[in-house]
Amino acid sequence: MAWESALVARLKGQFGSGVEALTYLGQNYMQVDRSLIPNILQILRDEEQFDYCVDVTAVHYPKRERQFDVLWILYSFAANERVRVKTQIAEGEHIPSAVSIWPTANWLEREAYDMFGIQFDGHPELKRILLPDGWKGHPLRKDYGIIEQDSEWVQINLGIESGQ
Amino acid sequence: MTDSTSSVSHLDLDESKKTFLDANELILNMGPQHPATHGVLRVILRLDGEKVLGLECVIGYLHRGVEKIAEHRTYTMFNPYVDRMDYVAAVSNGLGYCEAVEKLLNIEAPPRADYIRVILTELNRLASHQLWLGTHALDIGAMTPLFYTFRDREEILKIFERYCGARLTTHAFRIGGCQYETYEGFEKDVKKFVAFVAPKIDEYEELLTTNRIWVERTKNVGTISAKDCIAYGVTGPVLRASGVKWDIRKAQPYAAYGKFDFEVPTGQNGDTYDRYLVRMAEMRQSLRIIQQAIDGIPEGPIMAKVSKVMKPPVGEIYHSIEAPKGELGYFIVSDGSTQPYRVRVRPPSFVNLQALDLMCRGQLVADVIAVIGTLDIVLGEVDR
Amino acid sequence: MEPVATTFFFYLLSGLAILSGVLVITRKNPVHSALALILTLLCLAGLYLMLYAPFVAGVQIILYVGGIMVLFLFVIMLVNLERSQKEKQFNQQWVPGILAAVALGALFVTIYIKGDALFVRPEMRFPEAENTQQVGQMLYSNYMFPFEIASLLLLVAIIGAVVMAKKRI
Amino acid sequence: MPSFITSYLDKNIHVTPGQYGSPFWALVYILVVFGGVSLAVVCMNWLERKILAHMQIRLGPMRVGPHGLLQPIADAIKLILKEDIIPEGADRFVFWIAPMIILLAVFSVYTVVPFGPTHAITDMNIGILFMLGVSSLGVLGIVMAGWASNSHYPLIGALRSSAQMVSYEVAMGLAVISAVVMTSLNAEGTGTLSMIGIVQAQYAQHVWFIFKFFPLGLIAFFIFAVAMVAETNRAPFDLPEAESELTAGFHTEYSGLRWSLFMLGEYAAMIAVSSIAITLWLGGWMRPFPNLLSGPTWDLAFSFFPALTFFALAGMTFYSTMRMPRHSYFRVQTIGLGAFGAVFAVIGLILLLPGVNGRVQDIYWFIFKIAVFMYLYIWYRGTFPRYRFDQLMKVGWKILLPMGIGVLMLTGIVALRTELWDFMHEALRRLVHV
Repeated sequence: MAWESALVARLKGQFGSGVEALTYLGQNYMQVDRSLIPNILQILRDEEQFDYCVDVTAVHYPKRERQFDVLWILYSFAANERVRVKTQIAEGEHIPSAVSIWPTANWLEREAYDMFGIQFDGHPELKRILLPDGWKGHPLRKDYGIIEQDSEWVQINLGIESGQ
Repeated sequence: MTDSTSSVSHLDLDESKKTFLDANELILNMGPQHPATHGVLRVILRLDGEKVLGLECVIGYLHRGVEKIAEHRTYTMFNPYVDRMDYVAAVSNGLGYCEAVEKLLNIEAPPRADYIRVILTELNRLASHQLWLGTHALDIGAMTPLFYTFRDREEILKIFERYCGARLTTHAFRIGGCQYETYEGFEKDVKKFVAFVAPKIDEYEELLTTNRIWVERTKNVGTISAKDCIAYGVTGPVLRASGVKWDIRKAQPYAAYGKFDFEVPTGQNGDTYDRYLVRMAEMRQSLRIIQQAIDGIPEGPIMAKVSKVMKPPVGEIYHSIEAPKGELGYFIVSDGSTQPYRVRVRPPSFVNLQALDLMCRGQLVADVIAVIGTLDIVLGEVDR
Repeated sequence: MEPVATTFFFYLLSGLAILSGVLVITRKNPVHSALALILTLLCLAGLYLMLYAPFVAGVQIILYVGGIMVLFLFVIMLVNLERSQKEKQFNQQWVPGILAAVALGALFVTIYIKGDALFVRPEMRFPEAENTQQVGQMLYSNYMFPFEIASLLLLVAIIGAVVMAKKRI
Repeated sequence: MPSFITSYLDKNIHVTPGQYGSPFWALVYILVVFGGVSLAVVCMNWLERKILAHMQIRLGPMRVGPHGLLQPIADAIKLILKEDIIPEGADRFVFWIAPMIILLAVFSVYTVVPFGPTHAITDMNIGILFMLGVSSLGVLGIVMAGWASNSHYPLIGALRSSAQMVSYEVAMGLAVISAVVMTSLNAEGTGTLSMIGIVQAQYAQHVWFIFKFFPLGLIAFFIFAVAMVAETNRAPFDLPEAESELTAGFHTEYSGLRWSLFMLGEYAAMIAVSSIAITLWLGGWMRPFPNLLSGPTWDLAFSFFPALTFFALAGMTFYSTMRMPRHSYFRVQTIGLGAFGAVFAVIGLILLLPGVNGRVQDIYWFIFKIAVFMYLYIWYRGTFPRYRFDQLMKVGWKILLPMGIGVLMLTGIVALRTELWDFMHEALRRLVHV
C-alpha cells in the first residue's frame, strides 16, 4: 500500500523515482535506490529530525538478484514517528556507512557485517563484533546452516575437535 | 593480560614508542572473568595512571545465535527463546515478541490478557531494577542493598512461580494472549506485594540517596548529554536521566498502557546519580501502574482466536516496547510460512553499551565500574 | 635493665647490614636492590637501638624504611624493568674504585689502632630514659636555627617536586 | 623453680617483663599475646561473617558446627590444604616473603601494646613512635606482593595501597602527636611517648584524652579513627582490595596458606591500630567512668563485668541451645552448643574467683574496648559504599591533614596556657547564657 504524506512528497521532490514509500499494517517504510543511500539518510536526520537511529540490520534473500535488504529503522522524537529505510544490494557490493550520521550505527553496522558480510564504506573499524576475529562465514545468511561452524577456527583456538 | 594487544589496534598502542621512564600508559584488561562486568563482558582499558584514556569492549562470549535459531523454529516455538536474552526481564522480552507477532498476524489480545501482561511486565521491571540496584551498589562497594533487594525480588519471583511455574525464564505469554488464567489469590498476592514493597523502596533510598560516599561516587560520573544519548541511540532510564522525557509506554502505548495514569521520571544531569534517582522513581511508578491495573482488571477471555498453525501473510513488522533497559524492538519478516523468515532483535543493552567509551573517557578506573553498573546491561542480551 | 647478648646482636646486625649492603650493589634487579637496602637500613636501626638511641632508631624506621624506601620501590616498580636489566651494571672504573677502597680501609685501620688517642672517650652512661626528651630539647633550643633551615629546605623541595610532577598547572 | 622464672614474680614490681629484663617471661608474654591475637583473628572471622550476615538479613555460616561456630576451623583446614600457587613469571622470593613481612610488621606492634600496667611484653621509651614506624612497614609487604605477582591488578592494588597508607600516616601522626602533647600536662611537666606512660598520664589527669580540651581531643580521635580505617584497608577505604574493581587487589594472585597470612595480617592490624586509639584516647586499660563513678562500691560493681559478660554469652548460647530443632539429626550440634555455653559459664565462674578477678580487670576493659572498635569496623563495612581513589586522597590531604595541623597547633597553644582554655570556656558559657 502506498504511503502518502508531506514528508514523502518532499523526499520524492528531491530524489524523484528512487524513493518508493509504502505502508504495511500501519508502519511506514521506504524502498530507496542504493545510490541515494548516504544522502537520503543525511536529509532524514538533518531536515526531517529523524535524529535517533533505532537499528541497522539486513535480510538475506539468496534467490534474488540483489541478495541483501539493508534496513535503517529511524525514529523522530519531534514527530513521534518511525520510518524504515530499505535498500537492496548485491553480494559483494559495498554500501556507505551511516556512522558519521548516527554514531550508534557503529556497532549495528559491525553486527550486520559480522552476520551478513555486508561491507560498509567509511566505517571507522569494520570488524567482527559478536563472533571472534578470524571466523569464516556469515551465519545469518540463508546458505549458512544452523549447525554449521568454522571448525578450523574451533580446532585452532579452542583445541577441540568440534564445538557441537 | 598478554593477549590483549591483538585487539587494541585503535588504541594506538605502540610498544616501540615507549621510553625507559615512560610509565604513563597502561593497558588493563578487565574481564571477561571479572566480578564487576556483570557477566562475560571484556573491557580493554587504556589508562594514564588511573585515568581512562579510552576503552574497547569485546563482546560475544555469550553469543548463541538467537536470530539464527528463530529462522528454524515456528513462531510459537521461538517464543521461549526470547526469555533467554535479557534473562532478568524475561517477561518484557516475551511481551515484545508476542505483540510483534500479533501485529504481523493482525490480531489483538483480549483486554484481560493485556491487563495481566501489564501487571507481570511491570512486576518484572521492578525485579529488574531491584537486581540492578543491588549489583550496582555492590560494584560501588555498598554490600548491604544487594541483600535487601534480593529479599524483595524474591516476592516477585514467587508470584511468577505461582502464575506460570517458572521464576526466571517465565515464558508467561503466548501469541494472542496468555496461556494461563490468573491463579486463585493472584489479586490478593499482587496487592499485598505492592503494599509490602513500597516502604522497602524507601528503605533502599535511605541507605543510599543521601549517603555522602554514594553521592560522591555517582554525581558527575559517567555524564552523558541528551544530545549524545540520542546520537548514540541510548534509550531507557539512561536517556531519561539526561532529561529526555521519552518512554515508549507513553509515546506509542502498547498493551494496556494507554489506560493508566503514570509519570515518566526524568533527570537533568545525565550522571550516574540521576540515573539512580530515575530508576528509583520508575520503581514507584511501576507500583502505581500495577495498583491501577489490579484494581481495574476486566473479566473476559485471555486468549484471542489464533489458529494452531500460524502463517502470517508475507510482510515485515517492527514492534518495540519499553523494556527495563530501554527500547526493545523486534523486526520480523514473514515469507508466509510457519517459520519467520528473519527475526531481528534490537537489544537495548547492546546499543547502550556502545556509549560506555564516551561515558568513561577522562574518568577513573573505579568510575568505569560505576558506569558499567549504571548502564544496566545484561550480557545475555548484548550477545544474544 | 641489663642488655642481653650484646656482642651477639652487634655482630648479627653488622653482618647482616654488610651482607645486604653488598647485595644492594650486586643485584641486577633494582627491586631486589631496594629490598636489600631496606634490610640494611633496618639493621642500622637495630644498631642505633643498641647505642641507646631509640628515637633515632624509630625515626630511621619511619622515615627511611616506611617512607622513603616505599616511594623508591614505588618508582622502581613503574619503570620498565626488563630494559634496565639488560643495561650494563658497573661502569668499570676499577682503578678509582680500588683506590677509594684502599683509602677507606687505611682510615679504618688507623682509627682501630689509634682510636683511643684520637677521640676523647665519652663517659659511659645509659641515657635511655631521657634520650628522646633530650633530642627534643636540643632541637628546639640549641639547634633551633638549623632545624628551621632544614624545614625551609624541605618546603622548597616539596614545591619543586610539585612543579616538576605536575604537567598542567 | 629456677630463679629466672621466679625472680620476676617474687619481686612483685610493677614493670613489664621486657623492662625487667626477664627473657623467660618476655617469651611467655610473647607467646600468650601472639597466640591470643591469632585466636582473636579467628573469632573475628566468625563474628564478622555472622554480624554482617545479620545486618544483611541472612544467616551467615550455619553448617559447620552449631551456628557455624566451627567455620573458622574448617576454613583454616581448607586454606592449609589448598594448593599454593606461585604464578608463572612471578618473582618467587619476593612473592614468598611478602606475606611474612606484613605479618612481621603487624605482630611486632604488639610488643608494646599495654593490656594493663604490667601486662605488656615490654614498654619502650619511644613506644608510640615504634608502633607507628613498625606498622608502616606493612606497606612494604603490600608493595612487594603487588609487584612480585607480575600482574596488573595486584600492581594497581599495591600502588593504591601504598599511596593511601603513606598519605593517611601523615594525618594519623599529627593526631597522635596532639595526644602526646596532652601527656605533658602532668605534675612533672614532661610528656612521654611510652604507651604505658600515656595511659598513666590520663590516669594522673583524671580524664581520657578524648574528652581533654573538648573538642580538641575528640577531633584528634576522629582523625585517627578515620585514618586507621584507611591504614588497614578496610571499607569504606578498601580500594587496594576493591573486589569489584581490582578483583582482590594486591593479593589477587595469592592462594591457600599464603593468602590466609594476608587475612591474618589484616585483622591483626585492625586490632593493633584499635589498641593504639584506645591507649591514646580511651584510657587504655582503665574502666569507664573512673572518676565519675568512683569509690569502692563502684569498683566492686565494675569488677563483676568480666564475669557478667561471660555469663551473658553463656545465657545467649543456652537460649540458642534450647531453640535448636528437636530432631535426632541435630543432636550432636545441640550438645556441642550446650558445651560451648558451659565453657562460657565456667570461664565466667573462674573470673569471679577473688584472685583472678582483680588481675583480669585491665585486660578485660582493654579487650572490651577493642571489641567495640571491631564491631564498628564491621558496621562500616555493612553500611558504606567504597570511596573512589581521588576522593580518598582528597579526604586524606585536604580534610584530615589540615584538621590535624589545626588541632595540633591549638592543642599546643592550650597546653602551654591552660588558663587560656578556661577563659575561652568561660566566655563561651557567658555568651550562651546571654
